[in-house]
Amino acid sequence: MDFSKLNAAEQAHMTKYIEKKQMHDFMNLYAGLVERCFTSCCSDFTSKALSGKEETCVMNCADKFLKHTERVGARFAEHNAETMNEAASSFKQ
Amino acid sequence: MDFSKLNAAEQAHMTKYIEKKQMHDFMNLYAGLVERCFTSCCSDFTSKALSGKEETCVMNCADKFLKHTERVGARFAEHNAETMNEAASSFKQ
Amino acid sequence: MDFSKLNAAEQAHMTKYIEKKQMHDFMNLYAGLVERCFTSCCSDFTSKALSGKEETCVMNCADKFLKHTERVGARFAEHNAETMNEAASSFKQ
Amino acid sequence: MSIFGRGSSAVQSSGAINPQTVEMAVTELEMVTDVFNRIVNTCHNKCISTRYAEPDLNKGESVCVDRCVAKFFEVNKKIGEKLQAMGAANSGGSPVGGSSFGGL
Amino acid sequence: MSIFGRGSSAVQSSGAINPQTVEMAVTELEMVTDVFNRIVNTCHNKCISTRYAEPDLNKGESVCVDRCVAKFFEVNKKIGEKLQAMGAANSGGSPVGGSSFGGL
Amino acid sequence: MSIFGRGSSAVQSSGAINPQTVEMAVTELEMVTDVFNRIVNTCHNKCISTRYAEPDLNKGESVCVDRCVAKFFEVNKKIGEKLQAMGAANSGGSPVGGSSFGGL
Repeated sequence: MDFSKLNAAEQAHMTKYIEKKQMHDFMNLYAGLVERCFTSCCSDFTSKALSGKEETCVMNCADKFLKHTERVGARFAEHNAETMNEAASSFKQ
Repeated sequence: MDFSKLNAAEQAHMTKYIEKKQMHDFMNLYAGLVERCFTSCCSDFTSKALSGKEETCVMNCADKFLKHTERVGARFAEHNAETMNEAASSFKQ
Repeated sequence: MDFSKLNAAEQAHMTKYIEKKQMHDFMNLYAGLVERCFTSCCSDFTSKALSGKEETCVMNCADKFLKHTERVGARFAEHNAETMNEAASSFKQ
Repeated sequence: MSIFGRGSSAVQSSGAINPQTVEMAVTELEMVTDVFNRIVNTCHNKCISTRYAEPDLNKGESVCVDRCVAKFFEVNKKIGEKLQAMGAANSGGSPVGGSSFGGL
Repeated sequence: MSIFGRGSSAVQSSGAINPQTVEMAVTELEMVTDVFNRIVNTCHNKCISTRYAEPDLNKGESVCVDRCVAKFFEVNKKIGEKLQAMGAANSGGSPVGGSSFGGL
Repeated sequence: MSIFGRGSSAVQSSGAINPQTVEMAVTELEMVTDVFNRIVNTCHNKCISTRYAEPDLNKGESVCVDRCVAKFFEVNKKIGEKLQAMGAANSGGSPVGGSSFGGL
Protein backbone atom coordinates (compact mmCIF):
# COMPACT_ATOMS: atom_id res chain seq x y z
CA MET A 1 0.00 0.00 0.00
CA ASP A 2 1.44 3.35 -1.03
CA PHE A 3 0.03 6.43 0.66
CA SER A 4 2.90 8.75 -0.37
CA LYS A 5 0.66 10.63 -2.82
CA LEU A 6 -1.57 11.80 0.04
CA ASN A 7 -0.96 15.21 1.60
CA ALA A 8 -0.15 15.66 5.28
CA ALA A 9 -3.77 16.16 6.37
CA GLU A 10 -4.89 13.12 4.40
CA GLN A 11 -2.09 11.00 5.82
CA ALA A 12 -3.03 12.06 9.35
CA HIS A 13 -6.62 11.08 8.63
CA MET A 14 -5.49 7.67 7.31
CA THR A 15 -3.27 7.10 10.35
CA LYS A 16 -6.26 7.66 12.63
CA TYR A 17 -8.40 5.39 10.45
CA ILE A 18 -5.73 2.67 10.50
CA GLU A 19 -5.50 2.81 14.30
CA LYS A 20 -9.24 2.18 14.57
CA LYS A 21 -9.01 -0.55 11.97
CA GLN A 22 -6.19 -2.32 13.84
CA MET A 23 -8.29 -2.39 17.01
CA HIS A 24 -11.20 -3.75 15.00
CA ASP A 25 -9.03 -6.32 13.16
CA PHE A 26 -7.59 -7.49 16.46
CA MET A 27 -11.04 -8.05 17.97
CA ASN A 28 -11.99 -9.96 14.82
CA LEU A 29 -8.87 -12.10 15.03
CA TYR A 30 -9.58 -12.84 18.68
CA ALA A 31 -13.23 -13.77 18.13
CA GLY A 32 -12.41 -15.76 14.98
CA LEU A 33 -9.68 -17.67 16.81
CA VAL A 34 -12.06 -18.62 19.62
CA GLU A 35 -14.74 -19.78 17.19
CA ARG A 36 -12.30 -21.72 15.01
CA CYS A 37 -10.47 -23.48 17.84
CA PHE A 38 -13.63 -24.21 19.79
CA THR A 39 -15.20 -25.74 16.67
CA SER A 40 -12.16 -27.92 15.95
CA CYS A 41 -11.34 -28.97 19.50
CA CYS A 42 -14.59 -29.21 21.49
CA SER A 43 -17.06 -31.91 20.58
CA ASP A 44 -17.81 -33.51 23.91
CA PHE A 45 -20.69 -31.86 25.75
CA THR A 46 -21.17 -34.42 28.51
CA SER A 47 -19.38 -31.87 30.70
CA LYS A 48 -19.22 -28.08 30.67
CA ALA A 49 -15.59 -28.01 31.83
CA LEU A 50 -12.78 -27.94 29.29
CA SER A 51 -10.86 -31.25 29.45
CA GLY A 52 -7.05 -31.31 29.48
CA LYS A 53 -7.05 -32.74 25.98
CA GLU A 54 -9.40 -30.05 24.70
CA GLU A 55 -7.33 -27.30 26.30
CA THR A 56 -4.11 -28.57 24.69
CA CYS A 57 -5.87 -28.72 21.35
CA VAL A 58 -7.19 -25.15 21.74
CA MET A 59 -3.77 -23.78 22.67
CA ASN A 60 -2.06 -25.58 19.77
CA CYS A 61 -4.81 -24.42 17.43
CA ALA A 62 -4.34 -20.77 18.45
CA ASP A 63 -0.53 -20.98 18.16
CA LYS A 64 -0.71 -22.69 14.82
CA PHE A 65 -3.26 -20.29 13.38
CA LEU A 66 -1.18 -17.27 14.39
CA LYS A 67 1.95 -18.80 12.84
CA HIS A 68 -0.03 -19.67 9.72
CA THR A 69 -1.32 -16.09 9.48
CA GLU A 70 2.22 -14.74 9.91
CA ARG A 71 3.50 -17.00 7.13
CA VAL A 72 0.69 -15.99 4.78
CA GLY A 73 1.47 -12.36 5.67
CA ALA A 74 5.13 -12.81 4.67
CA ARG A 75 4.22 -14.38 1.28
CA PHE A 76 1.56 -11.71 0.78
CA ALA A 77 4.04 -8.88 1.38
CA GLU A 78 6.56 -10.46 -1.02
CA HIS A 79 3.88 -10.74 -3.69
CA ASN A 80 2.79 -7.13 -3.24
CA ALA A 81 6.40 -5.92 -3.44
CA GLU A 82 6.90 -7.84 -6.70
CA THR A 83 3.67 -6.50 -8.17
CA MET A 84 4.69 -2.93 -7.28
CA ASN A 85 8.10 -3.42 -8.90
CA GLU A 86 6.51 -4.74 -12.07
CA ALA A 87 4.10 -1.81 -12.11
CA ALA A 88 6.99 0.61 -11.54
CA SER A 89 9.14 -0.84 -14.32
CA SER A 90 6.22 -0.90 -16.74
CA PHE A 91 5.79 2.83 -16.09
CA LYS A 92 9.44 3.47 -16.98
CA GLN A 93 9.17 1.88 -20.40
CA MET B 1 -23.33 -3.59 28.97
CA ASP B 2 -23.14 -0.57 31.26
CA PHE B 3 -23.85 2.85 29.76
CA SER B 4 -24.35 4.62 33.10
CA LYS B 5 -21.08 6.52 32.70
CA LEU B 6 -22.43 8.27 29.59
CA ASN B 7 -24.04 11.70 29.92
CA ALA B 8 -27.63 12.38 28.88
CA ALA B 9 -26.76 13.48 25.33
CA GLU B 10 -24.55 10.45 24.82
CA GLN B 11 -27.20 8.11 26.18
CA ALA B 12 -29.78 9.65 23.83
CA HIS B 13 -27.36 9.09 20.94
CA MET B 14 -26.84 5.44 21.97
CA THR B 15 -30.60 4.89 22.30
CA LYS B 16 -31.06 6.07 18.72
CA TYR B 17 -28.16 3.90 17.55
CA ILE B 18 -29.56 0.85 19.37
CA GLU B 19 -32.98 1.35 17.74
CA LYS B 20 -31.37 1.28 14.31
CA LYS B 21 -29.27 -1.70 15.30
CA GLN B 22 -32.32 -3.65 16.49
CA MET B 23 -34.03 -3.12 13.15
CA HIS B 24 -30.85 -4.26 11.41
CA ASP B 25 -30.38 -7.27 13.71
CA PHE B 26 -33.99 -8.30 13.13
CA MET B 27 -33.58 -8.19 9.35
CA ASN B 28 -30.41 -10.27 9.74
CA LEU B 29 -32.18 -12.80 11.94
CA TYR B 30 -35.01 -13.06 9.43
CA ALA B 31 -32.74 -13.51 6.40
CA GLY B 32 -30.46 -15.91 8.29
CA LEU B 33 -33.43 -17.99 9.42
CA VAL B 34 -34.69 -18.30 5.84
CA GLU B 35 -31.27 -19.31 4.54
CA ARG B 36 -30.63 -21.79 7.36
CA CYS B 37 -34.03 -23.49 7.24
CA PHE B 38 -34.15 -23.56 3.45
CA THR B 39 -30.70 -25.16 3.37
CA SER B 40 -31.61 -27.81 5.96
CA CYS B 41 -35.12 -28.61 4.73
CA CYS B 42 -35.23 -28.17 0.94
CA SER B 43 -33.28 -30.58 -1.19
CA ASP B 44 -35.82 -31.73 -3.74
CA PHE B 45 -35.95 -29.52 -6.82
CA THR B 46 -38.17 -31.69 -9.00
CA SER B 47 -40.91 -29.20 -8.11
CA LYS B 48 -40.89 -25.51 -7.31
CA ALA B 49 -43.68 -25.83 -4.74
CA LEU B 50 -42.87 -26.41 -1.08
CA SER B 51 -44.02 -29.92 -0.10
CA GLY B 52 -45.94 -30.52 3.13
CA LYS B 53 -42.94 -32.29 4.59
CA GLU B 54 -40.62 -29.43 3.67
CA GLU B 55 -42.99 -26.87 5.16
CA THR B 56 -43.22 -28.72 8.48
CA CYS B 57 -39.43 -28.96 8.56
CA VAL B 58 -39.06 -25.22 7.85
CA MET B 59 -41.55 -24.25 10.58
CA ASN B 60 -39.91 -26.56 13.14
CA CYS B 61 -36.50 -25.25 12.12
CA ALA B 62 -37.55 -21.63 12.66
CA ASP B 63 -39.19 -22.40 16.02
CA LYS B 64 -36.23 -24.40 17.21
CA PHE B 65 -33.69 -21.82 16.14
CA LEU B 66 -35.55 -19.05 17.96
CA LYS B 67 -35.78 -21.15 21.12
CA HIS B 68 -32.11 -22.03 20.81
CA THR B 69 -31.20 -18.33 20.43
CA GLU B 70 -33.29 -17.47 23.46
CA ARG B 71 -31.57 -20.15 25.55
CA VAL B 72 -28.12 -18.99 24.46
CA GLY B 73 -29.21 -15.44 25.32
CA ALA B 74 -30.17 -16.49 28.85
CA ARG B 75 -26.83 -18.25 29.45
CA PHE B 76 -25.00 -15.30 27.88
CA ALA B 77 -26.71 -12.80 30.20
CA GLU B 78 -25.92 -14.94 33.26
CA HIS B 79 -22.28 -15.11 32.24
CA ASN B 80 -22.06 -11.35 31.70
CA ALA B 81 -23.67 -10.68 35.08
CA GLU B 82 -21.13 -12.97 36.78
CA THR B 83 -18.23 -11.33 34.97
CA MET B 84 -19.46 -7.87 36.02
CA ASN B 85 -19.75 -8.98 39.65
CA GLU B 86 -16.22 -10.35 39.60
CA ALA B 87 -14.96 -7.13 38.05
CA ALA B 88 -16.86 -5.08 40.66
CA SER B 89 -15.52 -7.06 43.60
CA SER B 90 -11.96 -6.93 42.23
CA PHE B 91 -12.25 -3.12 42.15
CA LYS B 92 -13.24 -3.06 45.83
CA GLN B 93 -10.10 -4.83 47.00
CA MET C 1 -37.00 -0.98 -5.71
CA ASP C 2 -39.01 2.20 -6.15
CA PHE C 3 -37.29 5.50 -5.47
CA SER C 4 -39.91 7.65 -7.21
CA LYS C 5 -41.17 9.05 -3.89
CA LEU C 6 -37.74 10.63 -3.25
CA ASN C 7 -37.18 14.27 -4.21
CA ALA C 8 -34.48 15.35 -6.66
CA ALA C 9 -31.82 15.96 -4.01
CA GLU C 10 -32.53 12.62 -2.37
CA GLN C 11 -32.43 10.82 -5.71
CA ALA C 12 -29.08 12.45 -6.51
CA HIS C 13 -27.79 11.28 -3.12
CA MET C 14 -29.00 7.72 -3.81
CA THR C 15 -27.41 7.73 -7.27
CA LYS C 16 -24.05 8.59 -5.72
CA TYR C 17 -24.54 5.96 -3.03
CA ILE C 18 -25.45 3.34 -5.64
CA GLU C 19 -22.33 4.13 -7.67
CA LYS C 20 -20.15 3.50 -4.63
CA LYS C 21 -22.11 0.36 -3.83
CA GLN C 22 -21.66 -1.00 -7.36
CA MET C 23 -17.91 -0.58 -7.11
CA HIS C 24 -17.99 -2.32 -3.74
CA ASP C 25 -20.27 -5.12 -4.97
CA PHE C 26 -18.01 -5.68 -7.96
CA MET C 27 -14.92 -6.03 -5.75
CA ASN C 28 -16.87 -8.47 -3.57
CA LEU C 29 -17.94 -10.49 -6.61
CA TYR C 30 -14.36 -10.60 -7.84
CA ALA C 31 -12.87 -11.68 -4.50
CA GLY C 32 -15.69 -14.16 -3.89
CA LEU C 33 -15.23 -15.68 -7.34
CA VAL C 34 -11.51 -16.16 -6.73
CA GLU C 35 -12.09 -17.79 -3.34
CA ARG C 36 -14.88 -20.02 -4.60
CA CYS C 37 -13.14 -21.23 -7.75
CA PHE C 38 -9.78 -21.67 -6.01
CA THR C 39 -11.46 -23.75 -3.29
CA SER C 40 -13.30 -25.95 -5.79
CA CYS C 41 -10.50 -26.37 -8.35
CA CYS C 42 -7.15 -26.30 -6.53
CA SER C 43 -6.33 -29.17 -4.23
CA ASP C 44 -2.87 -30.20 -5.35
CA PHE C 45 -0.10 -28.32 -3.59
CA THR C 46 2.88 -30.37 -4.79
CA SER C 47 3.49 -27.44 -7.15
CA LYS C 48 2.84 -23.71 -6.89
CA ALA C 49 2.01 -23.38 -10.59
CA LEU C 50 -1.58 -23.69 -11.78
CA SER C 51 -1.93 -26.90 -13.84
CA GLY C 52 -3.79 -26.87 -17.16
CA LYS C 53 -6.57 -28.90 -15.61
CA GLU C 54 -6.88 -26.51 -12.68
CA GLU C 55 -6.94 -23.49 -14.98
CA THR C 56 -9.73 -24.95 -17.12
CA CYS C 57 -11.69 -25.72 -13.97
CA VAL C 58 -11.20 -22.16 -12.65
CA MET C 59 -12.30 -20.57 -15.95
CA ASN C 60 -15.38 -22.82 -16.18
CA CYS C 61 -16.17 -22.13 -12.54
CA ALA C 62 -16.05 -18.36 -13.08
CA ASP C 63 -18.16 -18.54 -16.26
CA LYS C 64 -20.70 -20.79 -14.65
CA PHE C 65 -21.00 -18.73 -11.50
CA LEU C 66 -21.60 -15.54 -13.49
CA LYS C 67 -24.26 -17.27 -15.61
CA HIS C 68 -25.82 -18.68 -12.46
CA THR C 69 -25.89 -15.23 -10.87
CA GLU C 70 -27.47 -13.77 -14.00
CA ARG C 71 -30.18 -16.45 -13.99
CA VAL C 72 -30.93 -15.91 -10.31
CA GLY C 73 -31.06 -12.17 -11.04
CA ALA C 74 -33.67 -12.71 -13.78
CA ARG C 75 -35.89 -14.85 -11.51
CA PHE C 76 -35.38 -12.37 -8.68
CA ALA C 77 -36.51 -9.44 -10.83
CA GLU C 78 -39.59 -11.35 -12.02
CA HIS C 79 -40.51 -12.14 -8.44
CA ASN C 80 -40.11 -8.52 -7.35
CA ALA C 81 -42.23 -7.30 -10.27
CA GLU C 82 -44.99 -9.76 -9.33
CA THR C 83 -44.84 -8.75 -5.68
CA MET C 84 -45.11 -5.06 -6.65
CA ASN C 85 -48.12 -5.78 -8.88
CA GLU C 86 -49.84 -7.64 -6.07
CA ALA C 87 -49.11 -4.78 -3.70
CA ALA C 88 -50.40 -2.26 -6.25
CA SER C 89 -53.62 -4.14 -6.92
CA SER C 90 -54.24 -4.64 -3.21
CA PHE C 91 -54.00 -0.84 -2.80
CA LYS C 92 -56.66 -0.31 -5.49
CA GLN C 93 -59.25 -2.42 -3.69
CA MET D 1 -45.43 36.43 2.58
CA SER D 2 -41.75 35.95 3.03
CA ILE D 3 -39.13 36.85 0.49
CA PHE D 4 -36.63 34.48 2.08
CA GLY D 5 -38.08 31.14 1.15
CA ARG D 6 -40.81 29.21 -0.52
CA GLY D 7 -42.03 27.57 2.70
CA SER D 8 -40.63 24.44 4.24
CA SER D 9 -42.83 21.89 2.51
CA ALA D 10 -41.94 23.16 -0.98
CA VAL D 11 -38.24 23.02 -0.07
CA GLN D 12 -38.77 19.53 1.32
CA SER D 13 -40.20 18.14 -1.90
CA SER D 14 -37.72 19.71 -4.30
CA GLY D 15 -34.55 20.65 -2.49
CA ALA D 16 -33.54 19.50 0.99
CA ILE D 17 -32.53 15.96 1.86
CA ASN D 18 -34.56 14.22 4.54
CA PRO D 19 -31.96 11.99 6.25
CA GLN D 20 -34.60 9.48 7.35
CA THR D 21 -35.97 9.03 3.84
CA VAL D 22 -32.49 8.44 2.44
CA GLU D 23 -31.58 6.12 5.30
CA MET D 24 -34.66 4.00 4.71
CA ALA D 25 -33.89 3.76 1.00
CA VAL D 26 -30.32 2.67 1.80
CA THR D 27 -31.53 0.09 4.33
CA GLU D 28 -34.02 -1.32 1.83
CA LEU D 29 -31.35 -1.55 -0.87
CA GLU D 30 -28.94 -3.33 1.46
CA MET D 31 -31.62 -5.75 2.59
CA VAL D 32 -32.55 -6.69 -0.96
CA THR D 33 -28.89 -7.10 -1.91
CA ASP D 34 -28.32 -9.31 1.13
CA VAL D 35 -31.25 -11.57 0.25
CA PHE D 36 -30.10 -11.74 -3.37
CA ASN D 37 -26.59 -12.78 -2.33
CA ARG D 38 -27.97 -15.42 0.02
CA ILE D 39 -30.09 -16.90 -2.80
CA VAL D 40 -27.14 -16.89 -5.22
CA ASN D 41 -25.03 -18.76 -2.68
CA THR D 42 -27.64 -21.19 -1.44
CA CYS D 43 -28.93 -22.14 -4.89
CA HIS D 44 -25.37 -22.51 -6.19
CA ASN D 45 -24.73 -25.02 -3.40
CA LYS D 46 -28.00 -26.83 -4.15
CA CYS D 47 -27.86 -26.93 -7.96
CA ILE D 48 -24.41 -26.45 -9.45
CA SER D 49 -21.98 -29.35 -9.69
CA THR D 50 -18.51 -28.30 -8.58
CA ARG D 51 -16.78 -30.50 -11.14
CA TYR D 52 -16.84 -27.57 -13.57
CA ALA D 53 -16.52 -29.70 -16.70
CA GLU D 54 -18.13 -27.00 -18.88
CA PRO D 55 -18.63 -23.22 -18.70
CA ASP D 56 -22.42 -23.24 -19.18
CA LEU D 57 -25.31 -24.14 -16.95
CA ASN D 58 -26.66 -27.42 -18.29
CA LYS D 59 -30.39 -28.08 -18.67
CA GLY D 60 -30.73 -29.79 -15.28
CA GLU D 61 -28.85 -27.06 -13.47
CA SER D 62 -30.92 -24.30 -15.11
CA VAL D 63 -34.23 -25.89 -14.14
CA CYS D 64 -32.94 -26.54 -10.64
CA VAL D 65 -31.92 -22.88 -10.23
CA ASP D 66 -35.38 -21.64 -11.29
CA ARG D 67 -37.14 -23.92 -8.83
CA CYS D 68 -34.61 -23.19 -6.10
CA VAL D 69 -35.25 -19.43 -6.35
CA ALA D 70 -39.03 -19.95 -6.33
CA LYS D 71 -38.83 -22.24 -3.32
CA PHE D 72 -36.52 -19.85 -1.49
CA PHE D 73 -39.10 -17.09 -1.88
CA GLU D 74 -41.81 -19.43 -0.59
CA VAL D 75 -39.74 -20.18 2.51
CA ASN D 76 -39.05 -16.45 2.86
CA LYS D 77 -42.79 -15.77 2.85
CA LYS D 78 -43.66 -18.57 5.31
CA ILE D 79 -41.03 -17.44 7.79
CA GLY D 80 -42.01 -13.78 7.34
CA GLU D 81 -45.62 -14.67 8.17
CA LYS D 82 -44.48 -16.66 11.17
CA LEU D 83 -42.35 -13.82 12.55
CA GLN D 84 -45.16 -11.38 11.94
CA ALA D 85 -47.63 -13.60 13.80
CA MET D 86 -45.18 -13.94 16.69
CA GLY D 87 -44.61 -10.18 16.75
CA ALA D 88 -48.38 -9.60 16.74
CA ALA D 89 -48.82 -12.11 19.58
CA ASN D 90 -46.06 -10.51 21.65
CA SER D 91 -46.69 -6.83 21.16
CA GLY D 92 -50.12 -6.39 19.66
CA GLY D 93 -48.52 -5.28 16.41
CA SER D 94 -46.07 -6.42 13.80
CA PRO D 95 -42.37 -6.12 14.73
CA VAL D 96 -41.29 -3.93 11.82
CA GLY D 97 -43.68 -2.04 9.61
CA GLY D 98 -46.06 -4.86 8.95
CA SER D 99 -47.85 -5.23 5.67
CA SER D 100 -44.74 -5.47 3.49
CA PHE D 101 -43.51 -8.54 5.36
CA GLY D 102 -42.53 -11.62 3.47
CA GLY D 103 -43.24 -9.75 0.28
CA LEU D 104 -39.57 -8.76 0.12
CA MET E 1 -17.53 33.90 36.55
CA SER E 2 -18.63 33.79 32.98
CA ILE E 3 -22.12 34.46 31.79
CA PHE E 4 -21.48 32.55 28.56
CA GLY E 5 -21.23 29.03 29.87
CA ARG E 6 -21.08 26.74 32.81
CA GLY E 7 -17.46 25.71 32.10
CA SER E 8 -16.40 22.94 29.80
CA SER E 9 -16.46 20.06 32.31
CA ALA E 10 -20.03 20.80 33.39
CA VAL E 11 -21.10 20.95 29.74
CA GLN E 12 -19.21 17.73 29.11
CA SER E 13 -21.05 15.80 31.78
CA SER E 14 -24.55 17.00 31.01
CA GLY E 15 -24.75 18.31 27.46
CA ALA E 16 -22.13 17.79 24.75
CA ILE E 17 -21.39 14.48 23.10
CA ASN E 18 -17.84 13.19 23.36
CA PRO E 19 -17.36 11.33 20.04
CA GLN E 20 -14.75 9.02 21.55
CA THR E 21 -17.02 7.93 24.41
CA VAL E 22 -19.85 7.18 22.00
CA GLU E 23 -17.54 5.40 19.60
CA MET E 24 -16.21 3.15 22.35
CA ALA E 25 -19.73 2.29 23.48
CA VAL E 26 -20.68 1.42 19.88
CA THR E 27 -17.54 -0.71 19.44
CA GLU E 28 -18.25 -2.58 22.68
CA LEU E 29 -21.85 -3.22 21.66
CA GLU E 30 -20.80 -4.53 18.25
CA MET E 31 -18.17 -6.77 19.79
CA VAL E 32 -20.60 -8.32 22.23
CA THR E 33 -23.19 -8.83 19.47
CA ASP E 34 -20.55 -10.48 17.28
CA VAL E 35 -19.52 -12.91 20.04
CA PHE E 36 -23.17 -13.68 20.78
CA ASN E 37 -23.88 -14.46 17.13
CA ARG E 38 -20.82 -16.68 16.91
CA ILE E 39 -21.97 -18.65 19.98
CA VAL E 40 -25.50 -19.02 18.60
CA ASN E 41 -24.12 -20.38 15.35
CA THR E 42 -21.41 -22.60 16.76
CA CYS E 43 -23.58 -24.17 19.47
CA HIS E 44 -26.41 -24.69 16.98
CA ASN E 45 -23.99 -26.66 14.81
CA LYS E 46 -22.75 -28.65 17.82
CA CYS E 47 -26.06 -29.40 19.54
CA ILE E 48 -29.13 -29.12 17.32
CA SER E 49 -30.13 -31.97 15.04
CA THR E 50 -31.05 -30.69 11.59
CA ARG E 51 -33.80 -33.25 11.11
CA TYR E 52 -36.27 -30.81 12.67
CA ALA E 53 -38.81 -33.44 13.67
CA GLU E 54 -40.26 -31.20 16.42
CA PRO E 55 -40.39 -27.44 17.13
CA ASP E 56 -38.91 -27.61 20.65
CA LEU E 57 -35.43 -28.17 21.99
CA ASN E 58 -35.44 -31.65 23.49
CA LYS E 59 -33.79 -32.43 26.84
CA GLY E 60 -30.49 -33.54 25.33
CA GLU E 61 -30.26 -30.47 23.08
CA SER E 62 -31.04 -28.09 25.96
CA VAL E 63 -28.33 -29.55 28.20
CA CYS E 64 -25.89 -29.56 25.30
CA VAL E 65 -26.55 -25.86 24.59
CA ASP E 66 -25.92 -24.88 28.23
CA ARG E 67 -22.62 -26.75 28.32
CA CYS E 68 -21.64 -25.50 24.89
CA VAL E 69 -22.07 -21.85 25.93
CA ALA E 70 -20.10 -22.42 29.15
CA LYS E 71 -17.28 -24.15 27.28
CA PHE E 72 -17.21 -21.44 24.61
CA PHE E 73 -16.65 -18.83 27.33
CA GLU E 74 -13.87 -20.96 28.82
CA VAL E 75 -12.14 -21.13 25.43
CA ASN E 76 -12.70 -17.37 25.04
CA LYS E 77 -10.95 -16.80 28.36
CA LYS E 78 -8.01 -19.13 27.65
CA ILE E 79 -7.36 -17.54 24.26
CA GLY E 80 -7.79 -14.04 25.70
CA GLU E 81 -5.15 -14.82 28.33
CA LYS E 82 -2.85 -16.25 25.69
CA LEU E 83 -3.15 -13.17 23.44
CA GLN E 84 -2.62 -10.91 26.45
CA ALA E 85 0.51 -12.84 27.45
CA MET E 86 1.80 -12.64 23.87
CA GLY E 87 1.05 -8.91 23.74
CA ALA E 88 2.86 -8.39 27.06
CA ALA E 89 5.86 -10.38 25.82
CA ASN E 90 6.01 -8.41 22.55
CA SER E 91 5.40 -4.86 23.69
CA GLY E 92 5.75 -4.71 27.46
CA GLY E 93 2.01 -4.18 27.71
CA SER E 94 -1.26 -5.71 26.71
CA PRO E 95 -2.33 -5.18 23.08
CA VAL E 96 -5.67 -3.51 23.80
CA GLY E 97 -6.63 -2.08 27.14
CA GLY E 98 -5.64 -5.00 29.28
CA SER E 99 -7.54 -5.97 32.36
CA SER E 100 -10.90 -6.50 30.69
CA PHE E 101 -9.47 -9.19 28.44
CA GLY E 102 -11.11 -12.56 28.22
CA GLY E 103 -13.80 -11.28 30.52
CA LEU E 104 -15.79 -10.32 27.43
CA MET F 1 -1.84 38.20 -6.11
CA SER F 2 -4.33 37.50 -3.37
CA ILE F 3 -3.72 38.05 0.28
CA PHE F 4 -6.46 35.62 1.20
CA GLY F 5 -4.88 32.35 0.19
CA ARG F 6 -2.08 30.57 -1.51
CA GLY F 7 -4.28 29.33 -4.36
CA SER F 8 -6.39 26.22 -4.27
CA SER F 9 -3.75 23.78 -5.56
CA ALA F 10 -1.23 24.74 -2.86
CA VAL F 11 -3.89 24.33 -0.18
CA GLN F 12 -4.86 21.02 -1.76
CA SER F 13 -1.37 19.58 -1.51
CA SER F 14 -0.54 20.65 2.03
CA GLY F 15 -3.66 21.34 3.99
CA ALA F 16 -7.20 20.40 3.01
CA ILE F 17 -8.51 16.86 2.89
CA ASN F 18 -9.88 15.69 -0.43
CA PRO F 19 -12.67 13.30 0.62
CA GLN F 20 -12.38 11.32 -2.61
CA THR F 21 -8.66 10.70 -2.15
CA VAL F 22 -9.17 9.50 1.40
CA GLU F 23 -12.15 7.37 0.41
CA MET F 24 -10.15 5.65 -2.31
CA ALA F 25 -7.31 4.93 0.10
CA VAL F 26 -9.78 3.45 2.59
CA THR F 27 -11.43 1.33 -0.12
CA GLU F 28 -8.05 0.04 -1.27
CA LEU F 29 -7.04 -0.83 2.29
CA GLU F 30 -10.29 -2.69 2.92
CA MET F 31 -9.99 -4.58 -0.35
CA VAL F 32 -6.46 -5.73 0.41
CA THR F 33 -7.45 -6.76 3.95
CA ASP F 34 -10.42 -8.70 2.58
CA VAL F 35 -8.24 -10.61 0.10
CA PHE F 36 -5.67 -11.30 2.83
CA ASN F 37 -8.34 -12.70 5.15
CA ARG F 38 -9.73 -14.88 2.36
CA ILE F 39 -6.25 -16.32 1.66
CA VAL F 40 -5.61 -16.97 5.36
CA ASN F 41 -8.89 -18.85 5.62
CA THR F 42 -8.72 -20.74 2.35
CA CYS F 43 -5.11 -21.85 2.77
CA HIS F 44 -5.76 -22.85 6.38
CA ASN F 45 -8.54 -25.12 5.15
CA LYS F 46 -6.31 -26.53 2.41
CA CYS F 47 -3.07 -27.04 4.36
CA ILE F 48 -3.48 -27.20 8.12
CA SER F 49 -4.53 -30.42 9.82
CA THR F 50 -7.21 -29.77 12.44
CA ARG F 51 -5.89 -32.42 14.79
CA TYR F 52 -3.67 -29.77 16.41
CA ALA F 53 -1.18 -32.24 17.87
CA GLU F 54 1.58 -29.59 18.00
CA PRO F 55 1.73 -25.77 18.14
CA ASP F 56 4.04 -25.30 15.13
CA LEU F 57 3.51 -25.56 11.41
CA ASN F 58 5.29 -28.74 10.32
CA LYS F 59 7.44 -28.90 7.19
CA GLY F 60 4.66 -30.19 4.96
CA GLU F 61 2.20 -27.58 6.16
CA SER F 62 4.71 -24.73 5.66
CA VAL F 63 5.48 -25.74 2.08
CA CYS F 64 1.79 -26.21 1.37
CA VAL F 65 0.99 -22.70 2.67
CA ASP F 66 3.64 -21.10 0.45
CA ARG F 67 2.35 -22.85 -2.66
CA CYS F 68 -1.26 -22.21 -1.70
CA VAL F 69 -0.67 -18.45 -1.46
CA ALA F 70 1.19 -18.42 -4.81
CA LYS F 71 -1.57 -20.39 -6.51
CA PHE F 72 -4.27 -18.18 -5.00
CA PHE F 73 -2.59 -15.13 -6.54
CA GLU F 74 -2.42 -16.92 -9.90
CA VAL F 75 -6.14 -17.65 -9.76
CA ASN F 76 -6.72 -14.03 -8.69
CA LYS F 77 -4.83 -12.84 -11.78
CA LYS F 78 -6.60 -15.22 -14.20
CA ILE F 79 -10.03 -14.24 -12.96
CA GLY F 80 -9.08 -10.54 -12.94
CA GLU F 81 -8.02 -10.81 -16.59
CA LYS F 82 -11.23 -12.63 -17.43
CA LEU F 83 -13.45 -10.00 -15.77
CA GLN F 84 -11.45 -7.26 -17.48
CA ALA F 85 -11.90 -8.92 -20.88
CA MET F 86 -15.63 -9.31 -20.25
CA GLY F 87 -15.91 -5.67 -19.15
CA ALA F 88 -14.04 -4.57 -22.29
CA ALA F 89 -16.31 -6.71 -24.48
CA ASN F 90 -19.45 -5.34 -22.83
CA SER F 91 -18.68 -1.64 -22.53
CA GLY F 92 -15.62 -0.92 -24.63
CA GLY F 93 -13.60 -0.40 -21.46
CA SER F 94 -12.59 -2.17 -18.29
CA PRO F 95 -15.22 -2.26 -15.54
CA VAL F 96 -13.19 -0.53 -12.85
CA GLY F 97 -10.03 1.43 -13.54
CA GLY F 98 -8.38 -1.13 -15.74
CA SER F 99 -4.64 -1.57 -15.71
CA SER F 100 -4.30 -2.41 -12.02
CA PHE F 101 -6.60 -5.39 -12.37
CA GLY F 102 -5.50 -8.76 -11.13
CA GLY F 103 -2.36 -7.15 -9.83
CA LEU F 104 -4.07 -6.73 -6.46
